[in-house]
Amino acid sequence: MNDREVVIRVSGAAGDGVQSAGQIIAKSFSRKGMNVVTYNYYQDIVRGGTSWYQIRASSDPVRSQGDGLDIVIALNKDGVQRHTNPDIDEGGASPLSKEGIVIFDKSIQGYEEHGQRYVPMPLSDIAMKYSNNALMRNTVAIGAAMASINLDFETLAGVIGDQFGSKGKIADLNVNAAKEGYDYFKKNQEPLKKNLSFGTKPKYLVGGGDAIGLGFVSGGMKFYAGYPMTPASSALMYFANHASKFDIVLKIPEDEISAINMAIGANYAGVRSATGSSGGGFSLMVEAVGLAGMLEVPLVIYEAQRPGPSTGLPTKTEQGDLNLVLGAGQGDFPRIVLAPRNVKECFELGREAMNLAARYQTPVFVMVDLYLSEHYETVDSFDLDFKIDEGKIAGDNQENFRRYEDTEDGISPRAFPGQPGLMHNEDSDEHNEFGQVVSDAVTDPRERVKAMNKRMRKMETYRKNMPPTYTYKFSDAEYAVVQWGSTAGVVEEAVDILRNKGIRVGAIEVTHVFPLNHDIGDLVRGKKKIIVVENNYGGQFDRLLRSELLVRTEPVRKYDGESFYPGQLAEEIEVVIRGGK
Amino acid sequence: MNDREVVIRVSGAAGDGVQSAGQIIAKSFSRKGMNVVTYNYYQDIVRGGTSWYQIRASSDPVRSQGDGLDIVIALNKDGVQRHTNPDIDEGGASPLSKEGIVIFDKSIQGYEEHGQRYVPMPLSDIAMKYSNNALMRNTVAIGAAMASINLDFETLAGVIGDQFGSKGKIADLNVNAAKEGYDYFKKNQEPLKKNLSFGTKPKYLVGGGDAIGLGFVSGGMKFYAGYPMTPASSALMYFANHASKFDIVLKIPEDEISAINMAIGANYAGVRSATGSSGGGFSLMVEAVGLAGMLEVPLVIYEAQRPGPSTGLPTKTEQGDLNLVLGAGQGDFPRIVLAPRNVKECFELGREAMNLAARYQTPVFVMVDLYLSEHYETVDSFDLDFKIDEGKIAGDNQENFRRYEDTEDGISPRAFPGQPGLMHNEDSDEHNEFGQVVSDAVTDPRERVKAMNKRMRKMETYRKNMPPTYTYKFSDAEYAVVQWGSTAGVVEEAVDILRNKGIRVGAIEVTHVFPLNHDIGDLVRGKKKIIVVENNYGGQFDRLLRSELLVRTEPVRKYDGESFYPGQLAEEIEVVIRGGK
Amino acid sequence: MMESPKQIVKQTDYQGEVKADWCPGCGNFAQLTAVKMALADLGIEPHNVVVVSGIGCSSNFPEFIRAYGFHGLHGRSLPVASAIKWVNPKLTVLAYGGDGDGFFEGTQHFYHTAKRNVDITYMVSDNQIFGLTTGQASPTSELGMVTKTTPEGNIEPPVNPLLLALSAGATFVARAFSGDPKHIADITKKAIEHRGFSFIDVFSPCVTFNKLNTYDYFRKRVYKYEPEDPEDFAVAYKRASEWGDRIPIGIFYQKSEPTYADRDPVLSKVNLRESPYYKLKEQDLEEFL
Amino acid sequence: MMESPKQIVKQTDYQGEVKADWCPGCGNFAQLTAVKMALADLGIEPHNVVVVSGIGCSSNFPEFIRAYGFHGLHGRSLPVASAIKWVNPKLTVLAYGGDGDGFFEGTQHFYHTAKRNVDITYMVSDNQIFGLTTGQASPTSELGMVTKTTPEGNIEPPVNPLLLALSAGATFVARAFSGDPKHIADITKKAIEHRGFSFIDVFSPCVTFNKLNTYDYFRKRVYKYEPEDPEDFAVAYKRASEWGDRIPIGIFYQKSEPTYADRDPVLSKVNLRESPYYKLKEQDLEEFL
Ligand SMILES: Cc1ncc(C[n+]2csc(CCOP(=O)(O)OP(=O)(O)O)c2C)c(N)n1
Ligand SMILES: Cc1ncc(C[n+]2csc(CCOP(=O)(O)OP(=O)(O)O)c2C)c(N)n1
Ligand code: SF4
Ligand code: SF4
Ligand SMILES: [Mg+2]
Ligand SMILES: [Mg+2]
Repeated sequence: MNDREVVIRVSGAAGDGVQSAGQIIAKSFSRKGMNVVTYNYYQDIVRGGTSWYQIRASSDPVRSQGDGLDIVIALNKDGVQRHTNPDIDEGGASPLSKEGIVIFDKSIQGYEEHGQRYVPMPLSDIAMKYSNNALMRNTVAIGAAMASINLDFETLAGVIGDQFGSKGKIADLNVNAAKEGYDYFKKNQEPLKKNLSFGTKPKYLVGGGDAIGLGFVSGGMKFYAGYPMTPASSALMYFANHASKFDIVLKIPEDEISAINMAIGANYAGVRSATGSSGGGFSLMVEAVGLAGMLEVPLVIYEAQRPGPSTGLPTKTEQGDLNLVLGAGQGDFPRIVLAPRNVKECFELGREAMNLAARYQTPVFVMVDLYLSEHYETVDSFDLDFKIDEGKIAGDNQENFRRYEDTEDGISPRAFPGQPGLMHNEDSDEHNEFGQVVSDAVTDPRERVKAMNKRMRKMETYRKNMPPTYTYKFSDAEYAVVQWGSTAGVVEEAVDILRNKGIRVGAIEVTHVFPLNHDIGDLVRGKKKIIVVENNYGGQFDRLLRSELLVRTEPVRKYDGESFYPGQLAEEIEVVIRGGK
Repeated sequence: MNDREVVIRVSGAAGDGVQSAGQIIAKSFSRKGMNVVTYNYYQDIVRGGTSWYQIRASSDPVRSQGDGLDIVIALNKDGVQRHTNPDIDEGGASPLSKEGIVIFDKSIQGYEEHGQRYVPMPLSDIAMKYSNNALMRNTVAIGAAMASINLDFETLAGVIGDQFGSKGKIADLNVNAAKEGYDYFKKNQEPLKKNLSFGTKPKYLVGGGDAIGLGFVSGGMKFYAGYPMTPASSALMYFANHASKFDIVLKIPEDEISAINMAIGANYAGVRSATGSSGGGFSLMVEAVGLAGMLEVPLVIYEAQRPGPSTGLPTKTEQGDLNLVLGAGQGDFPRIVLAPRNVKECFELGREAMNLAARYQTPVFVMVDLYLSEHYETVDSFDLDFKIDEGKIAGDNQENFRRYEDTEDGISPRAFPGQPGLMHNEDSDEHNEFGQVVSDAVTDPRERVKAMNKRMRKMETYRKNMPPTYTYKFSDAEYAVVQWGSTAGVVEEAVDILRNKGIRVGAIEVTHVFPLNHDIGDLVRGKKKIIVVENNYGGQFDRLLRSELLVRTEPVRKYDGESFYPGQLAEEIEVVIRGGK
Repeated sequence: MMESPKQIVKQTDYQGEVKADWCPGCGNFAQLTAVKMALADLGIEPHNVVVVSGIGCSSNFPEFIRAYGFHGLHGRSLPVASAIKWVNPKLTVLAYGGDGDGFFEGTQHFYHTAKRNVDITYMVSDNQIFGLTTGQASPTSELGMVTKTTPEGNIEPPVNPLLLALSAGATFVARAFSGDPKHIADITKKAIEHRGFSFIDVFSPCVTFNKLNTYDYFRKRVYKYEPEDPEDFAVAYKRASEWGDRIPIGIFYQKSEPTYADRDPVLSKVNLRESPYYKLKEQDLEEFL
Repeated sequence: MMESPKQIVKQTDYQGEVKADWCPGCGNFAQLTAVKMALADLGIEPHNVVVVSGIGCSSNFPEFIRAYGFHGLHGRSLPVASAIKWVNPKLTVLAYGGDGDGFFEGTQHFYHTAKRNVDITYMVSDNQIFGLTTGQASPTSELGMVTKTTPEGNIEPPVNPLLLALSAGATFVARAFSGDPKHIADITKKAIEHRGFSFIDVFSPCVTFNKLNTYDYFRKRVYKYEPEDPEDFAVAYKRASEWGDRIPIGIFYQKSEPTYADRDPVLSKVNLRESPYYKLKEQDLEEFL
């Protein structure tokens, strides 16, 4: 048990308010200046089933949901048993630690005990004093949990007040219920042996989807068209709730095909716009990705992965859409794929994507997964300054305007409807520099080759401007762990664990997934092993890496729908290093 | 000039009847037992532009449209100039050979001459004797061309008769017009110096699309759902014209999404069915590919490539959809990709695909390109015997029927609606052996892993049963040329050219594209260079090969919309071998 | 009309292994019950029934009934259902799904399947919301309705599914309400017996996310309607346009027309599921000579 | 109504660089002429016009007119056109395409765009065939028609595009015929002036692949129709259903309704093309504290 941090898990059925309870707890910590990461384990069902929400809060930086579990709030008997059992298998999540406590209603009985501290409480009784149903028992339990780690009640009361703020009296009732839980625990139980240091400056607690939303807006996006699909909807919700405030437009049309074509239309007309979905919905956008590529219309696509194939596990996490994204659209055309590593980077790469799309006039993907898009992290600050790069734009009134001018860098000047004297046609058929179609009467194989070369040249220009690849504890590493996107935090923590055991391992963290930065070839050179960590079955990134680098790699993969956990991952990496499996 | 073969090109605008003229010529040769390959160069326009149709006919086997050109039938002035000019660039096609002849109407004047034999003829005058428009001039010109190589007129008359057969009198008029052209040439011109030997047994002249159609039907297909798209439509037309004859159904629904879902529905209900399209239309099917993978419903998908991105060059050829096909559908699931090398193999792999789909209960792609699907080749014979493999099917009335039984080979028994006592649900959500969803209440990460492993295990079973990879002149080869699909013929002819120059090169011909047969790794071992020939820009197959084999490869690519030509290709391979580029 | 003699089939024969896990009170329970009742009453055996669905709360239906089930893609139940019926006309094919599924993502299939008069029954659980994705506006959400995605009120005019079906050429158009499972069952029986495309739009309250269109909302408004002449298109169209304080439910329109399979030269005479494979003969190659 | 004062614009200002390469006699030529006439008459300058199309012979239209053109994907012109208009309402946006494009692949967008009353004009070149792909049956091909894909006659009942538009809620519904470009131009002018979704279905003979629905076929049948009350939906619906020896052309229905942008809180007040980028402030992050 790390006494500088606390891990709390709220467990119950869908509809029990597990998630909102978890968020109150998380926010209580972020307001106290702690570093927080949350984890959401839930099912594709609106009522019932088993779900839980975990909050890891630390006085030190944290980069994943972590190992360890100090407090369980169990809203039903299943929760009491499930999380205290050391043989638990929830996809790698830790069972309650020996010194941990489990808080639950005293009516729950007949569970097996496993040696931790069981704290039955009159949760429902207290709740019923303030409400005519038992749902408020969560609040009571939260009060108790906060008491167990000596978080001051005022902070909690503030968060509860804000959460139920709009409802006035309801807020007060909840605060009072929480207070009773708080006091009950103080009176009847010993606090946990923790050495948490609370800060004074509150931190931002931000979800991955929110950060994408913030990033896109900061990058100049004014129009977003999307059709709801988990886990891409968290960003969509951000736009829904801020459209009027920011004077931006969210359009939810009849389907994803319409959504992407709308986003292309808006971009064509000179308004930065984006679309997004998860794999199933994105599948329907595949044809139009190629359209944007051919017309050289900027297009940012937010792709939030969940486990497939097909509907798969709609509320679980996986990195299984890379093949889909890399293969989207017939023929070859430039595309850029970014994969943020954490919430803050969702913001940074989200807005960078907007500029890249404008600069290179081609589809730019921002790939996350359910883990990243639906979890919350604390962020100290956001750099709100950003320079919008409009890319090449033509001045009005040009004779013989060449929309697809065959330039050295492959990038040609854009012109927007409404600009006088630049009328031209943008065509999904192959075309010459003027945008005239070369697939009909004037066909000429040489024109085709010229057009292809021009478009693809943009990727060479981009490659020259790519930022160097991130590494972690890499300078003296004998073993290279390569990861992409959201697994960075857990990989870094696994590297720390292995380093503590004296194993010289370091990480390569790929945020700019496609095209791959050639510097990775230099980085891996001479390493004893190259271990590629992926949250999928097939090693989709691994395949890309191998085809580019022509090096042998060793896979570490997970495809049970849950994220990696640092301890589990460190073990698996160690097995590979020791030559096992 | 190879005197055992003749190459004829008919050139004109769209609407001039270029293609039907070409087909009459081709059939005249196939009836004479010659080996024929045709090539179709045309635009995405219904009237006008420049198009031509080439027929290569040989007394020896031929495997591509070949190099060389002996006879041009030019229906307009552009045709006369274009094909006699030695600086022609039609994507690799040869200009008229020095000894060649160009036949055209005498009204065409003012063309530049390049030393070949120019044969102006009263084509239109003769035509107007038999028809009230000049379109019949093609027939007159065909007569002349056939006379120039001493093909007996009866054969030609037979073909013309059949072509216009349904129209009775029209057939006679055409035969007479052809005869005048034939006689005119005989009387006024020397024949070409050829040494053709005609056979006695007529050969089949079959288009790639027809062969796919025949193959699917022979493989048990009873239902095809597709939406027209070049170049996938040639197969669709075969079904349209034979539905009633074979008691099969062609359904053209509102879009490609409907088409693939219909094909899946029919397969689910126990009727072998397929769908097909080109890249743009197939893009819309991407989501449902994963559905078939998840439900383990057999599904044959015919994917006929044309140059992208987007609408691209609708009437040209390219092998640019491999990334799309390999990436189709989120998540990982089993898929099989076959790529026939020639018309006969369209038949053989087409029906094999039907069995594979049934056996492995997963999507099986048959990938061709415009070149293959729209050109014609002679075929000596078809082996019509074929054993339909139904795969694993459950017997009626089983207690606790496990549709997704976790078997050793990964293949589980199917059951069809109407079978008593096997009711079950097939679900796009992740499910257990009974087909019950594990993404809701009963979620369990271990069930997920089990289900993924079971499905993917089918690919291991398949790998064990894959046929060995084809090679050509390989045993003593120092250099390996690797190709996939329709380029096999031209690659073999290029290998022959290089062998004649003493270069020890051989070919690896990949028909079973995904998963790749591991035997390729053994084949390329120790070769001085591995040269990958692809009709695309990006080297899509090359990427797959490299990621599997981790070997350096050298690309030879063409992406001007036209096929490779053997001489051109041999040159490019030689440059690579000599270390150039 | 069904040709086979009625079997004795009990409603419990349709009892699925998996318990329906919709929210307590969800409208879908009524439809599940009603469909079982109708199928049992008609004496159709479970192994001859296929239920095809899309994605949504409602679309989980096939998991909860003992029959052949196909739980496919959002919006795509109808092409699947059509093909199943075409290749094996002995089967009773029911497509089931949500308003988002049918009138957003699947509008195109809905229109064309109705136009083709495919002999299947299509029932929509119309809760005027996206349920499964937790409460976004749907194509039938009312103007001004506040949902997760429309915090300032919905601005998309709602689809009227009956009008859409009618103008597409559906030959059986009905509406029902989850508050009255028996009535749904009656309509469903007639829909299944109808030869051709039958469409039933069911007001199915989503007790969790739609606080506007509740059981109460509908109880106050719906009344049973039976047209004098079910073939009178103009009357049906007018009645289907009624909305507000009084909302009719019942069978609005029914007409006998040839089905798609009736018009198809092969489907009209061959059961593809039972027909032999076609064996290619040398003569079939003659056209290439 | 257009607000800006009329410019002097000549039809030749719309003369494109690329000569239209449709087959001689193709119906599309008439529409090209008519659209140029209408735009010039309305005094709209070419740089303020966007023509969006799908894929098909008809969809090659934007190549042949001097304006901003967007030649996109088969069936997808309307979402593109909608977004262009929304983000820059100063533009005149015309969507143009074929019957396959609009009533097969794009049915769903057609229905929902009409329902939303997006302020664009949608003209369909309805030749009752797939032209570009050389003669397959289209959604408006008549029952029994022999085409490449229907050697035994078409068995899909044809779409009636006017009925579909009407039932979707289109606020301007018209029909014209390529035999009378002046009439098309008149209707097009009114359609462009109409605030809301205007739909014009044009009988546009495909001289190459449709030997049934020829100029003659229509010359014998069409007659000009003008409703007494263009807002009378029932009459419009009835007239639009007429088919056979006498086929009406003209504006069947026109009604003033708020457009989609009128109802949207942002679009109704902001021109996104001209609005400044939103600059995030520290206060915008407060919700995360
Ligand atoms: C192609 C695709 N897009 C989006 C989704 C996400 N999704 C799942 S259910 C649903 C809507 C559910 O609403 P409805 O169809 O009305 O069904 P209900 O849950 O209300 O019964 C959506 C958008 C998906 N699964 N697939
Ligand atoms: C997604 C997709 N499916 C199919 C096609 C092939 N295709 C091109 S045009 C066309 C139909 C043309 O018919 P229509 O829309 O009526 O236009 P017309 O040529 O008659 O003007 C088709 C099916 C395509 N380009 N894209
Ligand atoms: S969310 Fe609504 S539709 Fe879904 S199960 Fe619950 S009540 Fe039914
Ligand atoms: S094929 Fe038909 S629609 Fe196409 S250009 Fe020719 S006449 Fe016009
Ligand atoms: Mg719904
Ligand atoms: Mg058409």
